[in-house]
Amino acid sequence: MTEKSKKIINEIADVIIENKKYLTKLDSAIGDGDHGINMTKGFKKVKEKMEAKDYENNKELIKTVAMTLISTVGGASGPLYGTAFLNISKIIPDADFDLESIIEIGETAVAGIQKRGKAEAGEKTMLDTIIPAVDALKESKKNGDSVEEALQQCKIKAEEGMKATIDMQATKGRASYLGKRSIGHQDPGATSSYLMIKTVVEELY
Amino acid sequence: MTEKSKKIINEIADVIIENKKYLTKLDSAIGDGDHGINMTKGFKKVKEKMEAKDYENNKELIKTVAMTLISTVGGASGPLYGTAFLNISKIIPDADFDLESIIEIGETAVAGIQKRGKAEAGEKTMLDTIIPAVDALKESKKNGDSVEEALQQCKIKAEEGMKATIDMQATKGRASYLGKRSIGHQDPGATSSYLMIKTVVEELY
Amino acid sequence: MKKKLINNPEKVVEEMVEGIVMAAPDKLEKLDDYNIVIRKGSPNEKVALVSGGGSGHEPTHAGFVGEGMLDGAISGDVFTSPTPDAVFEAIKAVDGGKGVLLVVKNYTGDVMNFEMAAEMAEAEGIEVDHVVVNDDVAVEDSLYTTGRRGVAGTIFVHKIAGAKAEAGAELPEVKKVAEKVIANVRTKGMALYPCRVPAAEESTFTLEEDEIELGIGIHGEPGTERTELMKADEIVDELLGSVIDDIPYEKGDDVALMINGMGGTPLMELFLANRRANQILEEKGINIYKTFVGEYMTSLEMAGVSITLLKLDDEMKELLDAPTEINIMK
Amino acid sequence: MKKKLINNPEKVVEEMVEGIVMAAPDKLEKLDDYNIVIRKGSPNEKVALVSGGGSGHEPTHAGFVGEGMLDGAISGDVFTSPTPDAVFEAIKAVDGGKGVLLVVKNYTGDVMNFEMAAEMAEAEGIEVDHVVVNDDVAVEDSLYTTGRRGVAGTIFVHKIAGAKAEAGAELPEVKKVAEKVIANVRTKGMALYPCRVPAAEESTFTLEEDEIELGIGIHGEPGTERTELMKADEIVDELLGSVIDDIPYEKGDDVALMINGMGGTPLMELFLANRRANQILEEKGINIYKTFVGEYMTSLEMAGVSITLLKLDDEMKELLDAPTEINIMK
Ligand SMILES: Nc1ncnc2c1ncn2[C@@H]1O[C@H](COP(=O)(O)OP(=O)(O)O)[C@@H](O)[C@H]1O
Ligand SMILES: Nc1ncnc2c1ncn2[C@@H]1O[C@H](COP(=O)(O)OP(=O)(O)O)[C@@H](O)[C@H]1O
Ligand SMILES: [Mg+2]
Ligand SMILES: [Mg+2]
Ligand SMILES: [Mg+2]
Ligand SMILES: [Mg+2]
Repeated sequence: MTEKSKKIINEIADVIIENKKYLTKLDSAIGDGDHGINMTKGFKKVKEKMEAKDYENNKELIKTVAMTLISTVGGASGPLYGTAFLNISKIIPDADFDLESIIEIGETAVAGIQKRGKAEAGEKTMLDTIIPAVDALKESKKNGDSVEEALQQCKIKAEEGMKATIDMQATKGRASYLGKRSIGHQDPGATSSYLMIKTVVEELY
Repeated sequence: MTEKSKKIINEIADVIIENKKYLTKLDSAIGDGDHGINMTKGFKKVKEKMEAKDYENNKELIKTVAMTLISTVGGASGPLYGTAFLNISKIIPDADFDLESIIEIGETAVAGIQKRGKAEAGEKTMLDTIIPAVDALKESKKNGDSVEEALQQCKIKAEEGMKATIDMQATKGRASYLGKRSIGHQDPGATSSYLMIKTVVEELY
Repeated sequence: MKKKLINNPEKVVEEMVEGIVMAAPDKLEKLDDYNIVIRKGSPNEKVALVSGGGSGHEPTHAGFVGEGMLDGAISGDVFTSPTPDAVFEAIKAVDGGKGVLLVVKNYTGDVMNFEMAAEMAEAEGIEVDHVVVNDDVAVEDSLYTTGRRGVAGTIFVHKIAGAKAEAGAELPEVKKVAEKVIANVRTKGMALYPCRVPAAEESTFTLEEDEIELGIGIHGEPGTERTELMKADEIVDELLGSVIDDIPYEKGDDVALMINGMGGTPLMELFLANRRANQILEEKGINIYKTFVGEYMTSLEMAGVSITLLKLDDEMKELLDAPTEINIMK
Repeated sequence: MKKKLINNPEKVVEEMVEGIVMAAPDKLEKLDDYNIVIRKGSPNEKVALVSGGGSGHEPTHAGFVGEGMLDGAISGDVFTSPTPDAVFEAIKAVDGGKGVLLVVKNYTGDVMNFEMAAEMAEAEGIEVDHVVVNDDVAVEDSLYTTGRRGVAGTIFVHKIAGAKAEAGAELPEVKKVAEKVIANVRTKGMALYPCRVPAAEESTFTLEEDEIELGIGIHGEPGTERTELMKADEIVDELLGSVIDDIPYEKGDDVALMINGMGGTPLMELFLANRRANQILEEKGINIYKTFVGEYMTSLEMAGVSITLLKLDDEMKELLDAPTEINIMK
């Protein structure tokens, strides 16, 4: 499985790097204009690290991703995504992912982000992409959908969640300083989260 | 005579004030962009002073002009024009000006400017307007021209002198720091001098 | 794309930190592989003070490392919180066994990264505590938000807690006086012109030739309100008015006043602002104990000003006046 | 029209001088009706040091009035030499009977106005002498021109001659050491962006987004050469190279180094420049005795930097290190 995971992480990294300017532009509107820069720095380093070394299992791989993000990204997104990956590394299976393990991955990621950042849904953050995405997976499971269907729904809800941040007023993160002026702009962290989820989904099915 | 002199000074002041922006713009190209501002400040004060008080004679009037310029204009032009007027105040007659006294006024002005500023003709300064203007008066006297003709020539030569500063490289004043880059611009001090001479000539004949 | 006097946007922080240490090689040291400045000869036998955050706020924080103020400062990327491992390195380098106080400005990123570093340090048996500075009155304070930003008031925390630590106080006492400063310090700022982060192509916001931004932070982010260009006195009335009304500062209070330039503001304009601030405080009967005019907490080349008041008691006065190696805080 | 934090272009200097004195009311005083700052309690029984020039160079000159440096400073209109009567007032206010040394920057206007003031003072029996600072290597020096401009090197004259006067030296000795500084100090500067004089609508020059101006003065005037935007290190190579070659400064020399911001340059960029300057001096074997990084001789909000070297002997070292009230020269 590690090769497959490595490929997914590599794809995520490439998508983030490709969207450096876009993410930075979003962050300029309601933040400090560095989200794309921060994330790119982190994922470039992740790619470097992965190239230099082989990993025994997913756990080890994802832990490296986590530590690399924590020690290179900085800002708010560094510890948040870092903690999310760190949590994931603790529970990620080495076998093929079934829907259950995918849900567990999502839930532990959310838990990590919330432990660090103390935010809820609706505060105009990355959580507004990730929480609906995980909820969609759980809904699919309840409905007995296939993994493919579940992932498809997950991606759709992630995108909807990301877009829903446009109309929100930020109450967490740097955008919250703008008060009402934060309304009308899509959250950069919600956008990078969507890009990651979309990539994972497209790689998995 | 004092009323007539007062009127001339008033006219000079108005012309300088009207040309504030023009002189400043010239000074921006090769200096520090304040010549119009400096001169306007000085001549506004001169007008104020003249309104507030009657003067017994030309000497007293011109001395006031000199001291006012010295204590309000600042920069290079303040002491230069101030000293010029101070010198003039020492010799100005109270009767009507004949050609001889006009020449004396011009010569003593030049002497004052040169004493203070230690410049010669050809260094791209106010002297490049004033010296040719005084020379024209002397030439006219030698030729036996009328005062009107002499003044007319004086104005023409002043204008030519001013325009000739365009092609000069400055070796005195702030413009000299530009070296060759000072070439191609008309000197602001030469321009204010021309404006003054032109005004005097137009008032006298 | 605004011009800058730099070599490579990716190297600005590293090269800057090198330049800071080279300016005072007898007093400062850079940690290898990290953009961290510590006092030469660290650790000292005293509570150590560590601060840091994104770069671009110079002289904050590295410029305040020295006797009587900070022991170490971590410079993150421009306007980006440093990472926990870097903060951890700084903690290890200055801890002299009496514990370390982290002075953190209230930004989600800073708070999280410093907290993670503190967890790492504690895991290694180092005593660490932290305070969070949140002096910016422009931001509404509420339990349901991230609260107020930490801005120029941070300098007073560095100075006063630094003096306390230098005097031999224990970690809880140093923390206590730091929190007293935080409780009594308030700031509001404005911008005439924004700034550009070296790695970005454009400024984070743009202003028309007759617009200013009120309630700005220090990371190039837009402020809380955009208004017409006003006269300096009106701007000071607005900024200082909000600050005074906040605590509120009252007749008879003794205060330290800081007129802080955002990086691109000429000193002439800061002194002009100081004049009006003095007039207002005199009118209100608030006594200025000490005035600081200059650049303390900047935002790269942003043009603008922030005004800070710190209400002083006897302890804070004594610590504010205590000797320090940092010239601009003398 | 560039925005400014001012009230009224015609009042900026007056209001600024008021703001300067209000920032240190226990140490400074403003002369009524004049934009002149003197030490509180002047005159003192010592040779008095007076300097001045156009405003817009803050902290120069008024910011250097204090024990160990100037006794009085006259602030002319922005970039415009003060008038002789104002200089004369300053001389009278600080003369304590041991004479007054005028430190004049080499500009036609300054030289003439200060000379006229000296004539006035001498006519009243005050002993006055003057020195003319001309440290700007950008300008060609020649008997047939006005010579070089006085720029940031002036601060070292203030510091060293100020310390000499404070030590009780007589006027000729103070003048002598001032002249020694002048003989050993050189500067060159550059601009990334010009500045706008408050009373003017436009900047004195404009630069494209990929152009810089080398060899600028401090009055917003264009420099001696316009080039492409270069990297910081290349710019420092160019500026410091010209400075070093001028005297020349040689292997084994001890120097003071000043990296001076023009007003709108973030400290980050100055430290970056300091890094490169250190590298160059080390390569050449020139020893840096003391470094000054910050804003000393500015040009309103101009963005850019100037680099100054002063070659030191033992006397100058001692006087440079002598105590002074002026924080940024400690
Ligand atoms: N408390 C929080 N919980 C979850 N996400 C957050 C929180 N604070 C900020 N974020 C996310 O972080 C993003 C900004 O990241 P980034 O720009 O890299 O950091 P910084 O704000 O420090 O510059 C925001 O768009 C938001 O989605
Ligand atoms: N040494 C000098 N002799 C004669 N005129 C001079 C001299 N130096 C400067 N000037 C004149 O002064 C003018 C500049 O005046 P102004 O701009 O008011 O002063 P500053 O140069 O101090 O800003 C120049 O255009 C030049 O004509
Ligand atoms: Mg950001
Ligand atoms: Mg001029
Ligand atoms: Mg950031
Ligand atoms: Mg001038």
